[in-house]
Amino acid sequence: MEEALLFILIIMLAGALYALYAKDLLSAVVSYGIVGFALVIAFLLLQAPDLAIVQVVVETISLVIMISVLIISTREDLQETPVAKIKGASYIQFRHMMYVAAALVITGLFLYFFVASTAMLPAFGEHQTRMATEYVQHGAEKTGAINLVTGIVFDFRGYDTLGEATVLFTAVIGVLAMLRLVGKKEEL
Amino acid sequence: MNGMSLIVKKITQLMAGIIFLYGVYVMLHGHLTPGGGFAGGTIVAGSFILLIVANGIRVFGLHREEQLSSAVESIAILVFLLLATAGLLTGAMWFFQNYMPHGTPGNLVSAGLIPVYNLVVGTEVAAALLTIFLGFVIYKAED
Amino acid sequence: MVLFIMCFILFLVGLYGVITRRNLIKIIIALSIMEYSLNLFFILIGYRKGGEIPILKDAGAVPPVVVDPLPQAMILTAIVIGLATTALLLAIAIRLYRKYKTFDVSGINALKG
Amino acid sequence: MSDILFYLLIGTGILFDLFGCIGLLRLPDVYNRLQSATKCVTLGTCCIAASLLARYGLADFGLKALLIIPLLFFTSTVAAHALARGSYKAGIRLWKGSVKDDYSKAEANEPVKE
Amino acid sequence: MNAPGLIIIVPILAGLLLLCLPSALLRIKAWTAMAVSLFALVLAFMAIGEEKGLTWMVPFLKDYTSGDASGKLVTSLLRLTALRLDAISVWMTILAAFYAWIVSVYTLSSGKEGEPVPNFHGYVLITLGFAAGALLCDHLLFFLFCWGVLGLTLFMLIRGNNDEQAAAAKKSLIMIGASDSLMILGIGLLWIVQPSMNISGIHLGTDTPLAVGAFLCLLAGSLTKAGAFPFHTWVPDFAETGPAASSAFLPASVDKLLGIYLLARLCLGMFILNEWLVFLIILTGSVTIIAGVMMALAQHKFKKLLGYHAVSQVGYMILGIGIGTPVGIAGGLFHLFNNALYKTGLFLSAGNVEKQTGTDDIDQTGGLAAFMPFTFASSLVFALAISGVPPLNGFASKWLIYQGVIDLGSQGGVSATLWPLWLGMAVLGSALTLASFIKFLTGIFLGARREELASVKESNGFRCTPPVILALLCLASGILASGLVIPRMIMPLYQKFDFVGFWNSELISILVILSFVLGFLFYAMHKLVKIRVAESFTGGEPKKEEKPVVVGDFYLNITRAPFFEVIYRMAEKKWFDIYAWGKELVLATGKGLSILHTGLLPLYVLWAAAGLIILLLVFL
Amino acid sequence: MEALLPLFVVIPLGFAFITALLGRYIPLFHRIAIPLVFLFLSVLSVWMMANLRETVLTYMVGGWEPVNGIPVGIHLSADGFSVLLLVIINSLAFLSAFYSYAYIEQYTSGHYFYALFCLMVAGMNGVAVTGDIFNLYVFLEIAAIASYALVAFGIKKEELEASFKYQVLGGIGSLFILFGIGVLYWATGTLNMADIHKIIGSTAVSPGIVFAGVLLLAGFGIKSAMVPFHSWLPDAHSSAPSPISAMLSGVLIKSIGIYCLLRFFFNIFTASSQVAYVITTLGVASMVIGAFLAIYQWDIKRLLAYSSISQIGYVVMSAGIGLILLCNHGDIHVAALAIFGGIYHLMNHAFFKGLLFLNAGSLEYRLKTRNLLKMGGLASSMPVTSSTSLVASMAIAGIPPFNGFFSKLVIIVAAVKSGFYGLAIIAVIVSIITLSLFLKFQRYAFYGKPSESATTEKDVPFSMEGTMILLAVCCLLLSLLIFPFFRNLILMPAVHALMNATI
Amino acid sequence: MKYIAYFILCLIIWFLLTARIYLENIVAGILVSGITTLFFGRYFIEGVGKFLEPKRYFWLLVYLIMFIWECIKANFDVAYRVLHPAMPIRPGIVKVNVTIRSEFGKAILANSITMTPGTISVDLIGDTLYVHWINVFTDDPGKYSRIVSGRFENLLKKIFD
Amino acid sequence: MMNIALYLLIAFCLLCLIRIILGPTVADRVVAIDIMGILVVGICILLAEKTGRSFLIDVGMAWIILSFIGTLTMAKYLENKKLNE
Ligand code: NA
Ligand code: NA
Repeated sequence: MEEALLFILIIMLAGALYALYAKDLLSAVVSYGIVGFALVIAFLLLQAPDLAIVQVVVETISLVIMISVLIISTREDLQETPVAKIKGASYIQFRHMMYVAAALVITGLFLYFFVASTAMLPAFGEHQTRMATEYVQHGAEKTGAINLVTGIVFDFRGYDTLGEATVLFTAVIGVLAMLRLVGKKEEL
Repeated sequence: MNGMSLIVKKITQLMAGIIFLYGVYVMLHGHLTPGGGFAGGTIVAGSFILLIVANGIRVFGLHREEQLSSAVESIAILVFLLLATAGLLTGAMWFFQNYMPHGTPGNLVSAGLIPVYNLVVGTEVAAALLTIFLGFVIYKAED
Repeated sequence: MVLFIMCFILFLVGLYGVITRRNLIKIIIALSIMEYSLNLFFILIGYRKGGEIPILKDAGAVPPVVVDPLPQAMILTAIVIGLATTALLLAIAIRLYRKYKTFDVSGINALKG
Repeated sequence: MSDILFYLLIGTGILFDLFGCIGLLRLPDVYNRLQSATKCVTLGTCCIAASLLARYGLADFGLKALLIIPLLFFTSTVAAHALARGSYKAGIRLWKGSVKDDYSKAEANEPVKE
Repeated sequence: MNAPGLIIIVPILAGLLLLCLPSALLRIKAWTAMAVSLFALVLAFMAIGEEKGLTWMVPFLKDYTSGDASGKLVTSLLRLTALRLDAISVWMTILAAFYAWIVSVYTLSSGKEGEPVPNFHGYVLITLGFAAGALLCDHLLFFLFCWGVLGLTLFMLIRGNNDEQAAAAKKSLIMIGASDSLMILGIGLLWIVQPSMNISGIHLGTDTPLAVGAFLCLLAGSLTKAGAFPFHTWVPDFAETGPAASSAFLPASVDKLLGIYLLARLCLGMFILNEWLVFLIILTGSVTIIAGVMMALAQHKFKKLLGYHAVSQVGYMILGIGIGTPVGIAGGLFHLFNNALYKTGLFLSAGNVEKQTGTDDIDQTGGLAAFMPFTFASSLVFALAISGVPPLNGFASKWLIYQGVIDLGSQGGVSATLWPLWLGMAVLGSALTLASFIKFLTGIFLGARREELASVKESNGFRCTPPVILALLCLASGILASGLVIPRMIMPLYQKFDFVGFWNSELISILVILSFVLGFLFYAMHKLVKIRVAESFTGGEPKKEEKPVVVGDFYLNITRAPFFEVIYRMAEKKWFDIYAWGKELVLATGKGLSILHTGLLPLYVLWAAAGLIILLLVFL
Repeated sequence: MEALLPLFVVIPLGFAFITALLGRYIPLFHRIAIPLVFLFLSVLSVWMMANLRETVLTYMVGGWEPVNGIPVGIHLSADGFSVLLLVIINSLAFLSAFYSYAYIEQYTSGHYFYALFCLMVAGMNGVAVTGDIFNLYVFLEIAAIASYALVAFGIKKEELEASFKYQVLGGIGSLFILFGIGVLYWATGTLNMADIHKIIGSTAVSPGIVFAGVLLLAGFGIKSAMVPFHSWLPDAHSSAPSPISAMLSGVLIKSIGIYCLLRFFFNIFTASSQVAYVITTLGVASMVIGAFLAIYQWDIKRLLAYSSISQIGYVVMSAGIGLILLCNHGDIHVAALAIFGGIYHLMNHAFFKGLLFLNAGSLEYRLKTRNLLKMGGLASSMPVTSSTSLVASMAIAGIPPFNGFFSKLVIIVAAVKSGFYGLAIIAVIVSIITLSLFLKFQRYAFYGKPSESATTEKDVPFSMEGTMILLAVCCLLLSLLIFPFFRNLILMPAVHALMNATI
Repeated sequence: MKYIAYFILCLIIWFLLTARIYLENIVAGILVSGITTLFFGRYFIEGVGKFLEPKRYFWLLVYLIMFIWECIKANFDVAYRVLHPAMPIRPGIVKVNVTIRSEFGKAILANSITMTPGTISVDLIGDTLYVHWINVFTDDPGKYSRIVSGRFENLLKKIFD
Repeated sequence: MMNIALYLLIAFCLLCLIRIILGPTVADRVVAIDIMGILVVGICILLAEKTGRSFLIDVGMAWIILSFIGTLTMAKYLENKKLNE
């Protein structure tokens, strides 16, 4: 079980790294899709089918939207501009190296602290949280839903779900507002 | 330049409805099986997206439908809110209380409001994602 | 523990990407990757060895070990939030592309100082 | 009996999947990869689905398996076709060992660019 | 009858009312302001008769104890707004009301041409109210409140629609506001040492760093308001660009009044100064005298010249109060009174000249005595008074200060041993003042007449009367100094003292004579030096040769003298301007930080991530 | 009264949905209805504040009572601080929405604006009333996403750029917060704030919880734009439409930044002096750097935005000093004074910064520029804008008789009283710089020589003028909070709410 | 007509999905299928009335069996080519004419070709099908046309035309 | 047995990943992700069998549908067409 998850995580990591370093954007997007799909497998293995199905749909929709963005832009720009072609290339190169170095230092330290500080917390798969017991024992009978996750999502924490639906609504309004033809009337 | 090849078009026309049906199924069975409003809604939206991708937007007159889908979304989420608030309005009950009879767990009609919520949220999500997608594909920027 | 660490490394890869990548789309991807790792992280927290899926076969029979459904419910919400953010980011990105004619973030710095 | 069939089908399925993946890795260009991968993996997965049908019959599992097989067939074939067409239109040339290309002469089909 | 409370409340309410009135009712507003300030003046005089000690601003609230919530509110209001009537506060309130009245009389006529600044009259009244509040109140917070509002009204009285005025307004309020902030700090420090917030209840030794800190912070407030070195730089700018009426009202009189009032309160009541603080104050006073007058010498704009004199004169007051002997303090306070008379008068006169001629450049005026007799006469009185010519009032107060300095010599301490230095600086300041006012008088009123000024007329009655009144008061208070003014008005402020050697001291006589001689000598020097026809460094433009000979040229030469040249060049580059220093420093820092914000997203993300890591390093 | 808590979310949400539905067809509906809605909510919140008897109101959403002391549902809870925040949010929302009546005429698709506006307010109200950390995250995201979209509402080049940067940094902040919530859940097994506090308090401090704390600190640091997490703020706040800038600077960074920060580190985590020192340091750094950056700006809104960083720094520094004293068992009254100063300044800043952004909006509305160098002498042609902006500038610069004077007074005095003389001096210096930068604004915009390129004949329309006047009056009236009577009524419940758990 | 057919198809799929039959489910199934038909019925294959003839179902069955067989063959074919060290492939795109009238039939034909040994349909322009063939062992259009599509075309004609 | 099958399928996913990283063209990557999608459906089915929960097949079905949509979109991208054409 853990080994399978480890495999999945390796896929995710490799996919993520490749997504960051892919030459063209569609490859990056495809690779990012791999990360998402690997996540779905992880969810399945971790007994979270609810999440798996949602992750699949979200992943695909994200991909579709990303691709529609890529389509709108012209193809030449899909590849990162080669540094050498920009003015002040050596400076930019240097700056980029600095960013990489700084990012490596930061991520390294961050990792160290994560490992150091969470070592004491309950190990993987070996603790029952206080809330879980209650939900598992009485959730179905209290909400009437045998899918405990749904029971939580729409009953115990229905208020969160209202928030979630609202977030989506907000995003829709936001996207529509962003994609409208002109912002100010004077430009009409 | 209408859509993809004939093969794709024909098959997607057949499939879209089935996908839609499947989405509604996922939506309605949220309290029994994985999925629910969100996943189902997305699949429903997917059925329309599939049609548009394969056939082009003009074929079925789907262009400029984002107003409609946006309106559907608003109505759905408003209904969600009203359902949740209805408990509050009737007095003794709480906001977001599951005030409908719970029925037999495991049946389609059970868990009180949850399937209703699922349906409503599913509708909202489907309309929302369709709106977003239409927004992106219809988008024509100034040049 | 190693799973948590791997999961966290995924988070760091995302963070690294946000810092070092110059392309708007890749930045968005990197952010999404960070978010994925957190989603996984929550589920890792909620997992119990030998636990069953938190969907009962029928209401009466509760299996002895079930994974924690609460993180799953939370992440269900978090995933949607992530989608919303990504969609909005992409909308802005495409608009930005139209205005600046580039996806390169180092070319998008009209606002400074 | 059904169990033997079940394991047999799963084994076959896995085997086909393996062939598909090897093809995906070994074959020289995208069209050939599509050839191997789509066919093998689709069939492999269908075999796995059919294994359920074999074990459970037309009950819960079986019915879903029954549903999933045609779905998989339609989608993967259409997807393969669309990808092949898309690749060609995207200007990806056939493998240099290819012997024939009638499609290049088709109307309005000059490959865009490499 | 509650005179002190009404002095505060009535002008403020009236002022607010005036702010609300439309500008069409300008004349009504002006007359209202005049009437209200006169009323306040009367009230202030009536306050002399009131019982001394603590009193309530709103007396009828005193007995209001009913109600739970509102009762508490009232109680807290009462505690905050308790007033303290004593000789100094009442005396200064009278002065404040008097200046408000004078200024409003002066601006009565400005109906047709518009006010000096929009809503001038309203702000004058508000200033009066809050000044009275600051002078009379006993609670430090309420004091600070009133004090702060005065900064705002100062700003409102100068802001205008030309760039120089706007810049000066900005500078003034920044400096005043900065000192207010320092005072908040001081009050905070004070509060640690001393739980009471009542001025009358504070009596602190300055032996702890906290107390010294508190004193220094409050001192900064007082010096800034009064316009003393090194916080003086807003005064000349204000005077140069602001309307004459505003300059006459605030930097020349009311702000001096408040600054010196606070200084007096600090030095004479709230703190018992140690010798170094005394030294500091005396040094500040002396340096202020010299710095102000030296800068005044170099000026060509008569309003700016007056502004520098306003700085220079405040040095005498600080010196007087810093000395700490009864004579010195009396001299300081008397000088405050005198200075307010003649400096207000000078600004008003200058305003008349500027209004009639349309220029404020000494080099472009001349020979106006014949056209503007009243203005000239009163200016003459003021100029002589400020230069300390007997029998005018300036002479009397400077005399007291000299006397105080000499007395200081007989005491112990750092500052006492340096008494000849202080005396020398004071005398030199006096001499240079005289020299500078000879320039002022000759440059504007005497000397060659100018063709273009042939049509100049005397100002109207409203604008002439105030200078004349003030001139008469200068004369009166000078002549009656020893007989009436000092014993009856000044001595009660602090402490009685004897006039030992007052009119007879040879030393003092010699000093006065010396200062005359020096003054004329400085002035006479210009006849010996050849007038240069060279580029003026102050203007930066070549001078026109056909210009009539002007007195300013002589002073150019002073600014070219070997030592002075450096000093003046530094002054020109604002080396002595604490404001300019601060500005440069802040802008440079701002620029440096601003450059870091490159607008590149990765960098920003990096900052955030680095921030997180730093936090982790701190915590784990 | 608990039953009112959900209304603060439900009502704006409902109107957001209705606006999105009908806005296109009935354009006047939302322009009139939404200010009224916020007016109603602000009256409601004021009423709650006046009648807040219990220290904490708790409302169990869905009626889910805790089982064996374990809260299974989401609890809403409101104490003095929450209610104060509700008052600030809704009253400023009302004013901004009213201001928008005329302002939004310039833009197309105004109904999206109003819908997003409502959503943002709903999110902030949700954050204020929730007692559940994950719920807090959800509502925080609603507010944040709405604000992302609103920042770019004009879809101009710079606005989009600002919004993108804001989204990326805000997104990272949200992820840190979510991560922190995850680690907290990992360590404590609960999401309820009170419950977490109980659990953390009963066990020894574990590195895991500290890690969660740091993540949350950084996350909310980004949301509240503390230095060095501040870089998005000047871009975003200056690019948004002005009423939104007023909301962002006035309340958003407070409700989803400062409020959460204080909530977490005063009421949820066991307070430690280390945290307190760090918070104070962050506050001081923001205060100083923000001020220095602000004074270098020539774009009015950018200047205002940087000054927001600085002013927020005051709030955080002051609250941090309070926390230090509480942790070190210092004088509790001084601690209360410091926290009071912080909260007072938080409230004041909402009003004067709101007003200043509206002033900037009015200038931009008439002159079509934000560059100070292109303005001048507008005092006569735009008297209302000029005088109200003078009020706000003086208020923020700490000149009496306006509210800012008193809160700065309290902060400086508290810093001195608590023995942090250095901080007091820094606060004084920053206050001087603030004064300078606002006088720069006054001098170049309203006084001095009128510019040729940007002139206007008349002041702004009534709804904009009216709002500015109302806000200016608020700036004056809030001074009254220094009096114990009003202070005890309005601010002290918030101070006590923060201190209760810590003591 | 095609709406009814589509409705029935939907209903069947619904019951396959739910796999249980009880009143609520039936009601829900009818409702959902109805809605689906309302939205998507119009896109269903044209001339669905032809499917009232039972012989078409017979040919369909024949087709299915043949198709499955071809599929399995295809897989072994691929496996052989992939696993063979030398990779015996001669890929190329060939042009094949189709004679089915029904568009849906053409689509199915193309799909079937994709699933059969060594071929993938790349495009369908008019009546011409372009097929990528992994082993173009002949240059004769007639021959490969028969190999590639001939097996299915006749059957599909019987089903769809 | 089931576990081995599962591991094998996951390992096959790794092979797809290799193809994605190797490329060389975008189309290869898209093919690989499509194939991976189909593999995962197999995983879903196996898991459903293993846990005895039929609804996991639903997940697989959703996967099929959505990866179909995704692949078509990418194919359309490859065709160099706008999505709305
Ligand atoms: Na569900
Ligand atoms: Na949900």
